[in-house]
Amino acid sequence: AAPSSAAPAPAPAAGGNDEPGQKVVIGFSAPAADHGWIAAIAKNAEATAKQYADVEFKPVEPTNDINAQISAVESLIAAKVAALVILPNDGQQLNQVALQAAGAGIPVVNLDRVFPDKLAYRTWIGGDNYGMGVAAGHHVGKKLKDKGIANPVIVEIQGIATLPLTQDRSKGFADALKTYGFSVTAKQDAKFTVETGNQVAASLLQAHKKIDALWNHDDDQGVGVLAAIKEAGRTEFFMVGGAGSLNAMKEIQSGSSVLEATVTYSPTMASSAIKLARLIAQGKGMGDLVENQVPQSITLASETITKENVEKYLPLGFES
Amino acid sequence: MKVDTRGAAVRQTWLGRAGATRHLGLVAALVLLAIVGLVTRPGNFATASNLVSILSLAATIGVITVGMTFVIIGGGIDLSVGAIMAMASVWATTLATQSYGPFVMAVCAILVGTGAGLVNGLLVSYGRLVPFIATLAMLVAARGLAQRMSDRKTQLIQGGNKAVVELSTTRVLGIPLLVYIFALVVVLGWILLNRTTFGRRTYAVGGNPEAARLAGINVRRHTMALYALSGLCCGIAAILIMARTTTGSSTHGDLYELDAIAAVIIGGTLLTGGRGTLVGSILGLLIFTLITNLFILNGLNTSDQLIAKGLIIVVAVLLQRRNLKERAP
Amino acid sequence: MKVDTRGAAVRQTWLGRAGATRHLGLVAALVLLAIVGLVTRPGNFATASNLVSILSLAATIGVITVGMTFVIIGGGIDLSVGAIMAMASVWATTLATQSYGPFVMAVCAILVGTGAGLVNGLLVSYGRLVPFIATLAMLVAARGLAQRMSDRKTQLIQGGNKAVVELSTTRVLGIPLLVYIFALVVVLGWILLNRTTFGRRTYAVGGNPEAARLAGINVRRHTMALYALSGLCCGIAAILIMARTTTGSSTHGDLYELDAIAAVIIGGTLLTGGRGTLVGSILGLLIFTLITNLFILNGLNTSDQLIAKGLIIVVAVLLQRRNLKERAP
Amino acid sequence: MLVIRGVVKQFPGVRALDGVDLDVRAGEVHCLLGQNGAGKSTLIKVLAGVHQPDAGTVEFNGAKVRPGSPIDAIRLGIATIYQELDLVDGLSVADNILLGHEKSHAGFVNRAATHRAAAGVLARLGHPEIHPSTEAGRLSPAAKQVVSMARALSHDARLIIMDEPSAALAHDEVANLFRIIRELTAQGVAVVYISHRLEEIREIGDRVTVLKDGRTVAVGLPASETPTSQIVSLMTGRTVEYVFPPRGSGRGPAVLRVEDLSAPGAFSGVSFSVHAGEIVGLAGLVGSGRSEILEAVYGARPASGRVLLGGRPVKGTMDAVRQGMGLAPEERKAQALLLDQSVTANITLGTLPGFARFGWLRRGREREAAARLVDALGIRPADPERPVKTLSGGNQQKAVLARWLLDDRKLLLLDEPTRGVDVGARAELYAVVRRLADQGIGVLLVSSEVPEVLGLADRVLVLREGRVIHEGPADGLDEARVLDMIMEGSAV
Ligand SMILES: Nc1ncnc2c1ncn2[C@@H]1O[C@H](COP(=O)(O)OP(=O)(O)OP(=O)(O)O)[C@@H](O)[C@H]1O
Ligand SMILES: Nc1ncnc2c1ncn2[C@@H]1O[C@H](COP(=O)(O)OP(=O)(O)OP(=O)(O)O)[C@@H](O)[C@H]1O
Ligand SMILES: [Mg+2]
Ligand SMILES: [Mg+2]
Repeated sequence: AAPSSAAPAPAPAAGGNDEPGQKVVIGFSAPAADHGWIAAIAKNAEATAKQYADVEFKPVEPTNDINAQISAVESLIAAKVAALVILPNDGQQLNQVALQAAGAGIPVVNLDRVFPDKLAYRTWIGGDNYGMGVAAGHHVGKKLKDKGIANPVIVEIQGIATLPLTQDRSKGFADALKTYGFSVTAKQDAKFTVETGNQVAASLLQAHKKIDALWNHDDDQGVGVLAAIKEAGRTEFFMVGGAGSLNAMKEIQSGSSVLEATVTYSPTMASSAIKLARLIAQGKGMGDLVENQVPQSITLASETITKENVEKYLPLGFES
Repeated sequence: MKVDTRGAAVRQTWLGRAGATRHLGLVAALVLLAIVGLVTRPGNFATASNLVSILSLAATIGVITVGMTFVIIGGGIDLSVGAIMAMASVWATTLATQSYGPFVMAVCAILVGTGAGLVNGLLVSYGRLVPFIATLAMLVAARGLAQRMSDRKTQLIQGGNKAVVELSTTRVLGIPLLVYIFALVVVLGWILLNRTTFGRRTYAVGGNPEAARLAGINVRRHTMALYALSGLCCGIAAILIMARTTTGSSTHGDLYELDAIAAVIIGGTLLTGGRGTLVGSILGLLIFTLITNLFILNGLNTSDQLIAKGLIIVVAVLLQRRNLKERAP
Repeated sequence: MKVDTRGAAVRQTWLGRAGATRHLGLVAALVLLAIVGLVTRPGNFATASNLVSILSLAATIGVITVGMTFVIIGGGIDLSVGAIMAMASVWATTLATQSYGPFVMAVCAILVGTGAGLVNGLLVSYGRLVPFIATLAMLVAARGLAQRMSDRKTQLIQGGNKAVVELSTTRVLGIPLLVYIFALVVVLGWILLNRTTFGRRTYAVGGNPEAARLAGINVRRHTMALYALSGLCCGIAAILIMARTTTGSSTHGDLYELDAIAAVIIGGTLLTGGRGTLVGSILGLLIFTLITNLFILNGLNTSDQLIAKGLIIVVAVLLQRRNLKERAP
Repeated sequence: MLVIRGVVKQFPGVRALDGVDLDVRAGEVHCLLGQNGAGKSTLIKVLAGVHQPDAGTVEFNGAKVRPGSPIDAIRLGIATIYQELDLVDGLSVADNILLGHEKSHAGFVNRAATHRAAAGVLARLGHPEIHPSTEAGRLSPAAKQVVSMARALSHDARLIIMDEPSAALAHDEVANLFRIIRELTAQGVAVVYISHRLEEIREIGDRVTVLKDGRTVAVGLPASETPTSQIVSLMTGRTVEYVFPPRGSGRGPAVLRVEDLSAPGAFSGVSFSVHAGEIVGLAGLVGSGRSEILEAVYGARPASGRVLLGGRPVKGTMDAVRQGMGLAPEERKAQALLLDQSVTANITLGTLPGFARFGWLRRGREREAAARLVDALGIRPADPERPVKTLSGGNQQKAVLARWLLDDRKLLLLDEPTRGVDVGARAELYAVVRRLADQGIGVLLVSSEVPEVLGLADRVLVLREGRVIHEGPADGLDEARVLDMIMEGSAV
């Protein structure tokens, strides 16, 4: 259902890249889909693969256990797929098995969480976590500056604290705020789930009786955060979300919510990753570019969605 | 006769202990935590809204803890509570269920919870599976079912059914309805455990199943009822979590089983069954909730929170141990 | 005399059971799973590389399961295994430790693991904490410490220390070294449990601590040794996970405690202690690993996997139950 | 009122009942006799609905019955006191007594009525001092036995079965029990009574049925007229009752010296010594602190004062065992046995280091030694690899004793060593204990059966309220005198 909105049907690309080519098997491994964003990743990948008659999609058991994901990738290597798309639980920990794939002559498209070793992947495509934090920071900083608030209380609700992506987002946020002379008053991490978002927000609201701005890293947990805010009846601040879920966009669109913006981190990247893997496996380049081969790395920009531009983004929103 | 005097002496200590001093260690730990709260965040901790917030946080898992207390006193364990709650919340928030309105949603959550609990009970008492394994299988399967049913999406409660959400937002005397529900479940659970034959038999079944059987108790049926009761509590908890988060989701209640079991055991209930109190479990749960609240009020980062939590658990239990002077394992 | 001949008959059945038939149910479940593998993925399942991959996957948690078997037979439980492994892996991969080379890294992992296990043991046997609570506290605190130490970052093993990683990449007779380490730990564990006074005492301490005490066994010291042993296994497992992932990380071993306990219990060891076998635990673990492998090979989606896993667990245990004809709880 | 014909019960590998007949009349005390493992407990479990018979018929009050569960039996009016104490430790005495038939209204327990009912039965049993709200787990074994009896009495039963109710009771308690039994039979209630103490049978029994190897070898003999020798020979094929071996000749140096041992609330100022080759008996009422003294000597219970073994102070239980003490405790199930483990593992538990080299078990030697003891003590079935929980009560007790007979102990502490052991095996046990003493071991013996203390011990200590009130050679004492001493001044 989701992909129809999340992954637009391939427009006939320049250079005829969508013309059926040599038949390829593309292996896919990602963390367990216990989260709206990851679920959208898996679905987008599958949906995009289905659009090509020349692609056989071969997903393996998504898991949150590193050890099991290593095994999963090993099994794909053993199956001699033509290309691998891997969203690792942790880039560092799966680096070795990705190297193994490269060693076996299988090109790896590294999706989002990056392998430290460039030899481990052929192409990296992913979001810009630092940039996401920067975007949120600018939105918050600019707005507070405009309001002329001197010492604003800025609260941050992170995702899973041990993920590098969380740390990057936080750093970007802090760096951007610094340019306005602001800093984060308090931050807590939730676990990317509605419930944890709700719990953390409920307590944070108790800890700070007056808040000026709140950035929540993830729109999934944002549902819980919003519920906590409503329950506490707090309206004195504004909130910025992260990722760009359909829910969040609708809230923004309504105009009556504290949530007034979200910064994107779109799961459509999975669709693109499958397309890249197909091109690489078939030895094609990207039609719009001059080069004969797919580039080594592609970083998506993080965009800021507000009431003004939300219409444009709605079709890309994923259901959390 | 000699036995006389000694017996009487023992009795009095025991009675005294059962009353006030039994939970002294836990109460002391709670008071200590409260003092820490007052000292570190004087302006935020002791406010009515913060206390209400603590109780609201405790409500969902609190209801589950009530059921867990019964199961553990009855000699079992239920690892599936969080997953059953998630499944019930998802089932109650599908578009189909939501079309029947809030009342049917609540009934649905309760039926799904009780039904899953009943399956646990059947597996344990008639399938003769070890409780750990039976409920572990249920944990895994219920999460899978919940994911399937929801297509891994978070299901929002729709406008027409805001009555469910109002359990969380409507306040009577400044306290949200869901806290009253929590209190009601605790009181009913206490009565069931301490004032009915069902409660008596729960202790017997957990403490010495063979003796219970010889005394003419239908141990299997009773065991089954205990798991169904735990499932029922999960169903009620599902309603509360739906009210709080305005959603049903397969991710709800992750690791609740560990928290609930820990609360029960910190409360002095033996994992081997046959002994324990509901009041202890609830106190244990409040300690956990208070710890989390204090950490967030003080803006501790997660790593330090974890370290501190480990230490606090040890200290709280040592306090209690000192009071109970129980035997080593 | 009647009794005589019949006694002999019983003895034989019973002995027979101890040998082959005891684990018949588990073996049957394994065989069934293998058949499923052969039928669904004929070209992939029965390959040498897939079998090696299954064993490599089982190795880390397998080593932990060995320690867990001892603790549970000894009447305890260890929830902290995954966290201790994570902490050991982090400690062994700090820049400081890495500067001393691979040997010191391995020793460091083992010492950290054993030390943490020792703390568990102290808390349980001398602090008289319930094992569930003591090791839960350790779980929480060790994860926190691991996060602090690593600053929540994944620590890569550096070029000079590739010897550690070679445990995973070097193969002898086509089998990675870490599988040999796993096998060695199992064999040593089996000998310790079945052929030494230590093993015999473990059964005594778990089965009836009071009787063990009155028979002159130092129950506390023995209990402490059991947790230290489990910690040691976590240290070894840390080396294996470092080899497999080339990293140390505070996120390693998440929920390993549940998997290890489940494997032990599916293997027929009672949570109440005093009974159980190491072979059963390992078979239980292989069943879990095989299930995961089959899912990977068949590319089932997660939800269906979970549902199927729940059902398989129930069926496997029912198979075993049927064989053992044990009494209801 | 109860007619049993040809009941058969097969356990895996053992035919516990192999065609048993039994007739019980209303208002009589019908005694069931037989050696350990003869099938007595199994038979009553069949009656109580715990086991289902493989063949045979049970008629109760003229109707064929087949109790499928304990509930059925209770409903029929059959109440049972089981051999193994089966109370729920975490519940109060009152709750234990009324378990399964609580005084309740619509599921709510009527606590006052429960309390009253429990207090009533306890008073009737002559134990008003056991308070109904005491936690059962905190009671002494004797008090637990009383509570078990109270539970059986609390049912309005037509037939009450008692499986060795006196095993955990002392002399005065047994008298109390008999008073109750007479009251019951006077009301027409039938009692099936199991005991290994023949003098009790003679005192309370009307008729006797003897079991041997799962068969009835005699049905309904008149209890008062049948000579003891006949009963014993029916049971065992031999004609002995209490045969105490002749006392040893000399006594060696003191093995154990106890000086001014005190534990608050249990005993105080206890001093005595045990010499090599000597058996010292402790006599006293239940609760006089005998078990506590044994435990304190063994280092298993904190006490002030000094305990010296061979002149060296004993520091804790481990040290006691290392220095050569062994304790056969009072409650075999709770304190001694690993029920799931084999007989061998149970027997060798205390002396494990003797069967190991550097921690490595030498299982051949272990098995051999265990087999020797199984044979010597007549543990049946004679299979050292059998899990101990499948043995009958008396045979389990023998396994407990066997634990300390493996190597050369200096001092054995025996707490009620013959509890539940049959007449024939007792004689063997007495012989074994005496033989050990003759080899130079000191023995400290606690028994609630005064004749046993007097017959086996060389020297006797009489205890009252935690104090030694008499010490002297057993020769100069008779049963009446000892009973006088231990009861003197007490409320009885
Ligand atoms: N659950 C069981 N499983 C296997 N064998 C059993 C079981 N219960 C009893 N037996 C066997 O049945 C036989 C009869 O045992 P039972 O307990 O009836 O003896 P008993 O006459 O009561 O002896 P005692 O005087 O020692 O109590 C014994 O050989 C015993 O080992
Ligand atoms: N843990 C305990 N808590 C309270 N009272 C106890 C405890 N243990 C024993 N007692 C009491 O202490 C008294 C002494 O009991 P004990 O069994 O040691 O006496 P005994 O002389 O050995 O008699 P017996 O023949 O029953 O063994 C009993 O009245 C019992 O109620
Ligand atoms: Mg018997
Ligand atoms: Mg005693």
